[in-house]
Amino acid sequence: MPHIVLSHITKQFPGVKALDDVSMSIEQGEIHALCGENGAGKSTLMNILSGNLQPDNGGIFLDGTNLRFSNPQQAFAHNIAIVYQHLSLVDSLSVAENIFANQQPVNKWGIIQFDALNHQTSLLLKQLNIEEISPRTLVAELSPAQRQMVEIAKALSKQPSILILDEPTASFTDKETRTLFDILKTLKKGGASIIYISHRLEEIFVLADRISILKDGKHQGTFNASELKKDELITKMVGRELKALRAGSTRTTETLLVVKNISGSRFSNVSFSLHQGEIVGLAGLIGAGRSEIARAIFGIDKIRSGEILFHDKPFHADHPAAAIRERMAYVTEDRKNQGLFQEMTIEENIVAASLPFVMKSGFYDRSKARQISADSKNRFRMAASDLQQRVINLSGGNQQKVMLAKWLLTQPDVLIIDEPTHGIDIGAKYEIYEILKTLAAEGKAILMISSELPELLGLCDRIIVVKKGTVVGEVVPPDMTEEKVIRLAT
Amino acid sequence: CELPPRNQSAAVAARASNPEPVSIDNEEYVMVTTAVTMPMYVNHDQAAFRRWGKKMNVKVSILGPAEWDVPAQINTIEEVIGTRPTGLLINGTDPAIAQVINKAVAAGIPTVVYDSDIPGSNRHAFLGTDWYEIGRMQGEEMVKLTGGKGKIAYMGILGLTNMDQGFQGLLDVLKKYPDIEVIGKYDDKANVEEAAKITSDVLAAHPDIAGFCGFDSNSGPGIALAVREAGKAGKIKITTVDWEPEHLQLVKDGVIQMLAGQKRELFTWYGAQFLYDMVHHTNPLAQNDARAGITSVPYIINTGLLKITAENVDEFINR
Amino acid sequence: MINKILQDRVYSLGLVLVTTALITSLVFPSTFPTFENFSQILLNLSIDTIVAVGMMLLLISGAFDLSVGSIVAFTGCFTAYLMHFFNIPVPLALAAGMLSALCIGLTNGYLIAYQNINPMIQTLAMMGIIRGCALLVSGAGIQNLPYWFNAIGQSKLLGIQMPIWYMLATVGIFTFLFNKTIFFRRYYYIGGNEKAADLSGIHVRKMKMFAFMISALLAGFAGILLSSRLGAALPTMGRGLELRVITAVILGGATLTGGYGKIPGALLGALFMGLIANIMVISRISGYWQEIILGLILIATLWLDKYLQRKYSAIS
Amino acid sequence: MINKILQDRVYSLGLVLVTTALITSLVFPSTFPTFENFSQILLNLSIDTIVAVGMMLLLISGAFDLSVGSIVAFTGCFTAYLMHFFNIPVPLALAAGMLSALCIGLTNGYLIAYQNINPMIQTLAMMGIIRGCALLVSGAGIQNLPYWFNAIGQSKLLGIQMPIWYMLATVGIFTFLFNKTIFFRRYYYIGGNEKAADLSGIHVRKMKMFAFMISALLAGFAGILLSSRLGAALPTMGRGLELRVITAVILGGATLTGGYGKIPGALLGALFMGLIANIMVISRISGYWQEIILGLILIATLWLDKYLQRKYSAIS
Ligand SMILES: Nc1ncnc2c1ncn2[C@@H]1O[C@H](COP(=O)(O)OP(=O)(O)OP(=O)(O)O)[C@@H](O)[C@H]1O
Ligand SMILES: Nc1ncnc2c1ncn2[C@@H]1O[C@H](COP(=O)(O)OP(=O)(O)OP(=O)(O)O)[C@@H](O)[C@H]1O
Ligand SMILES: [Mg+2]
Ligand SMILES: [Mg+2]
Repeated sequence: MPHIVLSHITKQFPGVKALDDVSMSIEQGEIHALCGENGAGKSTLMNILSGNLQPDNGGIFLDGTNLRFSNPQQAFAHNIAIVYQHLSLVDSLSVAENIFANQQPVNKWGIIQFDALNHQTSLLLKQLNIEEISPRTLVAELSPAQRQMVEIAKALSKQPSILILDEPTASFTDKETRTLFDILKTLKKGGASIIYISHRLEEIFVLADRISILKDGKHQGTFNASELKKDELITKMVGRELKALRAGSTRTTETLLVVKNISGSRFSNVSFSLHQGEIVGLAGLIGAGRSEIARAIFGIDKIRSGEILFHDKPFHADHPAAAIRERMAYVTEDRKNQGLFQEMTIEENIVAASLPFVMKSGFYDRSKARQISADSKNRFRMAASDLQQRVINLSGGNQQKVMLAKWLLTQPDVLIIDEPTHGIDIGAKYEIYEILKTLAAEGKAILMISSELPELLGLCDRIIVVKKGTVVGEVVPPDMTEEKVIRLAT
Repeated sequence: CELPPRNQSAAVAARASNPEPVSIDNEEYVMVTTAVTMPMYVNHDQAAFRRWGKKMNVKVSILGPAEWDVPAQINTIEEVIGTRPTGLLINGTDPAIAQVINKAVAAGIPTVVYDSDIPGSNRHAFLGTDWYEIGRMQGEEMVKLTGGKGKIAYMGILGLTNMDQGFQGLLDVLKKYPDIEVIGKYDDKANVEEAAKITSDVLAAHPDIAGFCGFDSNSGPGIALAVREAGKAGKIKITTVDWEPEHLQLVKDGVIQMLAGQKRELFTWYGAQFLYDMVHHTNPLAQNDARAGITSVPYIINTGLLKITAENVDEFINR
Repeated sequence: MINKILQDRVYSLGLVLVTTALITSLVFPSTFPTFENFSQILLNLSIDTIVAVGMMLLLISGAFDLSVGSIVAFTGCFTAYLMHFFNIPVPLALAAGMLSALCIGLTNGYLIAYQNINPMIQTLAMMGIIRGCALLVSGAGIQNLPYWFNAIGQSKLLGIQMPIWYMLATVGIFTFLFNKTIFFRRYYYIGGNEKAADLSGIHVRKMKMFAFMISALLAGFAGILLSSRLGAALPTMGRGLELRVITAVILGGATLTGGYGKIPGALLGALFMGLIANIMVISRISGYWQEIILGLILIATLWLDKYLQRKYSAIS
Repeated sequence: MINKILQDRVYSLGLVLVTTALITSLVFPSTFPTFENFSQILLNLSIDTIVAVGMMLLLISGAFDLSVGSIVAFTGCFTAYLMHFFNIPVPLALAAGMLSALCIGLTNGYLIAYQNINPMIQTLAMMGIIRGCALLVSGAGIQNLPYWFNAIGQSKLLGIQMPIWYMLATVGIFTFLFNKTIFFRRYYYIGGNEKAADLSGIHVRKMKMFAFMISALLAGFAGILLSSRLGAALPTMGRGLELRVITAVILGGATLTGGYGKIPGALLGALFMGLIANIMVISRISGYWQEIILGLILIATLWLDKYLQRKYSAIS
């Protein structure tokens, strides 16, 4: 008998049918991958399984018994743990207290044993190969990838028999991904059932035993991983052929941005330059300081020393507004806290950064906003019922598209993008790559920070490697290979 | 754009030309005060007004904002004028209500002011006490209690016209005694805890303080609490206003030495009676009082003050 | 359609208002639905509404200001002080009064936005300071203000008192500004997500400081208007105004966390409170019952709002 | 080390307190640093602090309660009412009083947590309702309370008044609970990230309701204590207490958005306010200057706190 059976699950949101009569089963001790485009309903299905949402129709069977979870607590009681796509940690508390939230070790009087708490946490962190984080560190001080690790540790701490991971590797580099896979395989041997959602298809073929595919809320079938080819999977997910990526570099010799020996908090003596028409990658391990460099150039953080030339003129942004005015854009990696206005509409989000450009008179032109954002919606193929939908109700990938659309609307000459394909499906990824290529061809320069090396290798004209806040080298074709980058970065 | 009249006589003229008679069929007397839930008001002014209504078998209503808010009292009066009551009894909280009183008078509504007089108004009658006298009375008693020397502190609500007159009365008495040192004026915000806090802080700063004077109903209990907790009851002299049950009890316990009480019951009882008499022409002085531009009730009445000390306090407790 | 309407507080509150007014008209046909009574209600809430517009702006941006009540008092008293004791001409005194309000707002805004002082404590402290200053300049109040000063608040236009016109103008202008200008729309972004707004090129600190300044300016105008209406400046004016105004604004659809609210909501919230107060006067409810009933009505209204929202969003 | 200390409000405020007290002792050696003065300061802030502990709990969880001042009044009056008019024995009346406070907290908590009524309006409305009820039961205030009731607040232990002991016990117990029990630590999760807390298996709604209940219970206890100290129950007790207490708690390190704060911070915040008031009287500041100077000191203190934080976190 299958361990988990999801039977005829339907879920309707205002304006969309997120799940339409989905039935599938998961065996004990298997790693079951869930694939689908952005907005296909993967997260919704997992939210239902973890008690965070209630289905309109259908039921969950666990070892044959029909269950109805009306809140997450009830799912916990059945040993179901989930790593959410959107991080859900408490910034003001330590790593240890986040991991053992609501289940801190206590003595027989009910008194919390902080020594035991910290000890157990350091064991978990060690298991995850992130000993550099102390159990006492506040979560607020961690980088997104480190938070993701803590989130995984939190799920593991429950020693679940069913573990759901919703895009756990979205901000991971190779190293973390491998650690995670080792852990998952150990868990699987121990008899746990694992549901794994990812847009990184390579990972799925390495890890999964079976693959289920969702499209527009409908189940497209479940396949053995060994019998499915990548192209088949993509066709089933996307429902159309992907265009081949435009080849060739559009790099020119005109420099657009020159960074000379800048130092700031957490990075020092960074120098590089961007030419018109090129895409430059910024690689490094998590916590290497790539985001910090970008933030400093864009005027969010202070630069202590050094100089930046933009269009051959000295450039010093004391606020992002100045950088935007000079036609620079920075797409942050933390879309929830720093990127989007979650409670506002898609339209309002898209025009947010370019109000002074598109409405020069100072008056807000509603029809223009509508038209611009409708264009963006089509261009990025956002799955949304209408432009007045609030961004918080979009799927992760579509939120990412909204953020990109917002920044491209500022018509930047230099575009810095931090983890641009974070949580984006394979189809959309190609669309974004295509957009980046087009921009480069138009003579813009793009600085791309990504933890997904294949993406950098496939797209960039060259890759700058950062380690502990300094530039340790640059790889250029023809020897722009994975090993070379990793060797420099570690 | 229609500008307001240049001077008050215009308004008066308007009244004489167009006095709409008030209705006697649905007789209703309305009292508008501020801080309508203040216990002192509830237990004296409002209780007597209600008793009067019962005795005369007419409808009485009491309106006004819950907190001390003069503009809100004015707003309430304006709204009440629209409902055309038989008579209006208004607590004279601040000179700023003069205009709206004039508006009521101009609308032909008999209007009596109580507690403090409103100088620039055309009110028909006023009953009340002089707050300046309340201050003087406390000052004179304090001089007697302390033998004319020592440190004195006083507190109340700052920024109220009548209370300011009280402060002035007190200071005018005390300044005649060079051995008395006034160490400060404090704002207890009509709050017992605040009054207690201030008192104990003053006690710490001036262990040799001789007396406290209080000017709002919560000053007395607050001062008494702190003095008692410091173990100095009786040694430090306290005079204050009002004679709520807790004030009387504190006099009886010897913590407070004197209360300067107002005869608030008389304000509203006779105030209401005046309104009644005006409406019913009880004592006709002219063929038509309004047309003649006179009123048939007393113009100003000072009800006088009560002095409550240990000697006579039982009379009030067992009222 | 209906669920769209009921989910927007401006409409749902409007509906409640109209219903209440209709029912009251039936119960008190001779006293309630008269021109005098309605214009009196509007006149009485004009001061609150002008302050509420500023507070709505602040709440949209995710802040609030507890010192507005004191600003009302101080500006009124300071203006009166200049005119009464120094015989400064009315227009000059008005300018000086508004300038003083602006400075208070600037101080609040600067310390909160640039020095990261906790807004609650900053504005609470300012409330005490400014109230103290109002007492300092006016003692127990200043009477006998110049005729032209009193004319500001006591004149009529088309039979309607000027404060009502000022109020309508304020609401109208700010509704327009919030709907139509980029400058004011930024406050929705700031209230929605401050960090993201900053990264999107909005000068969040500067805008926040402006918000406090605009709100203080409106409060200052309200203070001048109030003392002109009264013909006197009292240091006790505007006591408790801050909570009343914040209540009205939240009733009108704003939240303490920011990002929500529309300017007309400030008027509707104030109108609701004014209407309830008027109905209580007309039906002669007073004393402690007044507070109890007002409290119950507030809770019931919000409960109804939530109930309708739940019901109609479930259907759609 | 030093920057660690200066970043924790409990320590930085403690430091400011000790420094201030030391300096004042040097300036006023005969009046300030006496046993009587200190015990009087503590006695006067005991009521505020007990309420502040409950408020700290609420603020940690991301909520606040404006009705605590009214709860203080109502519980005191209701208990006195039962004892005075019905001759109910003291322990029973105390139990009934506490129960009534609990019910008020339950109502607030239920409507806010389960019916999603806006907490600001809910507690503001409750403030009015309960104040009205207090007036209803007590009329002019109730005197002549039973000896054993008065003994609760008027006794001494080791030469120190009982309210001080109650206050210290409350602070001690809640500090322990917040440091050491899962139940109370949940409030940090709820305040830090409500959604995340829910996903971590915390029953957020239930916990929020409990928070209002605990806070109301503490306010109820404070009300009983205050009327026992006064030997009388007055319906005007606890007026303005809510803002005073919220100020103290924010000074003590809490934020309106939740997730931060420690219980001893409530005591320190209240102590700070008490100390400043005491010093002002000792240094002969009176009248409106008190409010002005208190406001300036509040702002200066918070500014200093931010300044030190910036300075030392830059170094680290
Ligand atoms: N609370 C909500 N209200 C309205 N619509 C919602 C809500 N949550 C999700 N949706 C919609 O349901 C659909 C499925 O969303 P879901 O988050 O499950 O997608 P997903 O497969 O996880 O996508 P991604 O790969 O981008 O994370 C989307 O169209 C989304 O906009
Ligand atoms: N607010 C903060 N406070 C303290 N430390 C921080 C903060 N933000 C980031 N860090 C630390 O700074 C270092 C650099 O982080 P950053 O996010 O720049 O790395 P990165 O190279 O962009 O990696 P990634 O984005 O892949 O996580 C990390 O060690 C991180 O823990
Ligand atoms: Mg998803
Ligand atoms: Mg990064």
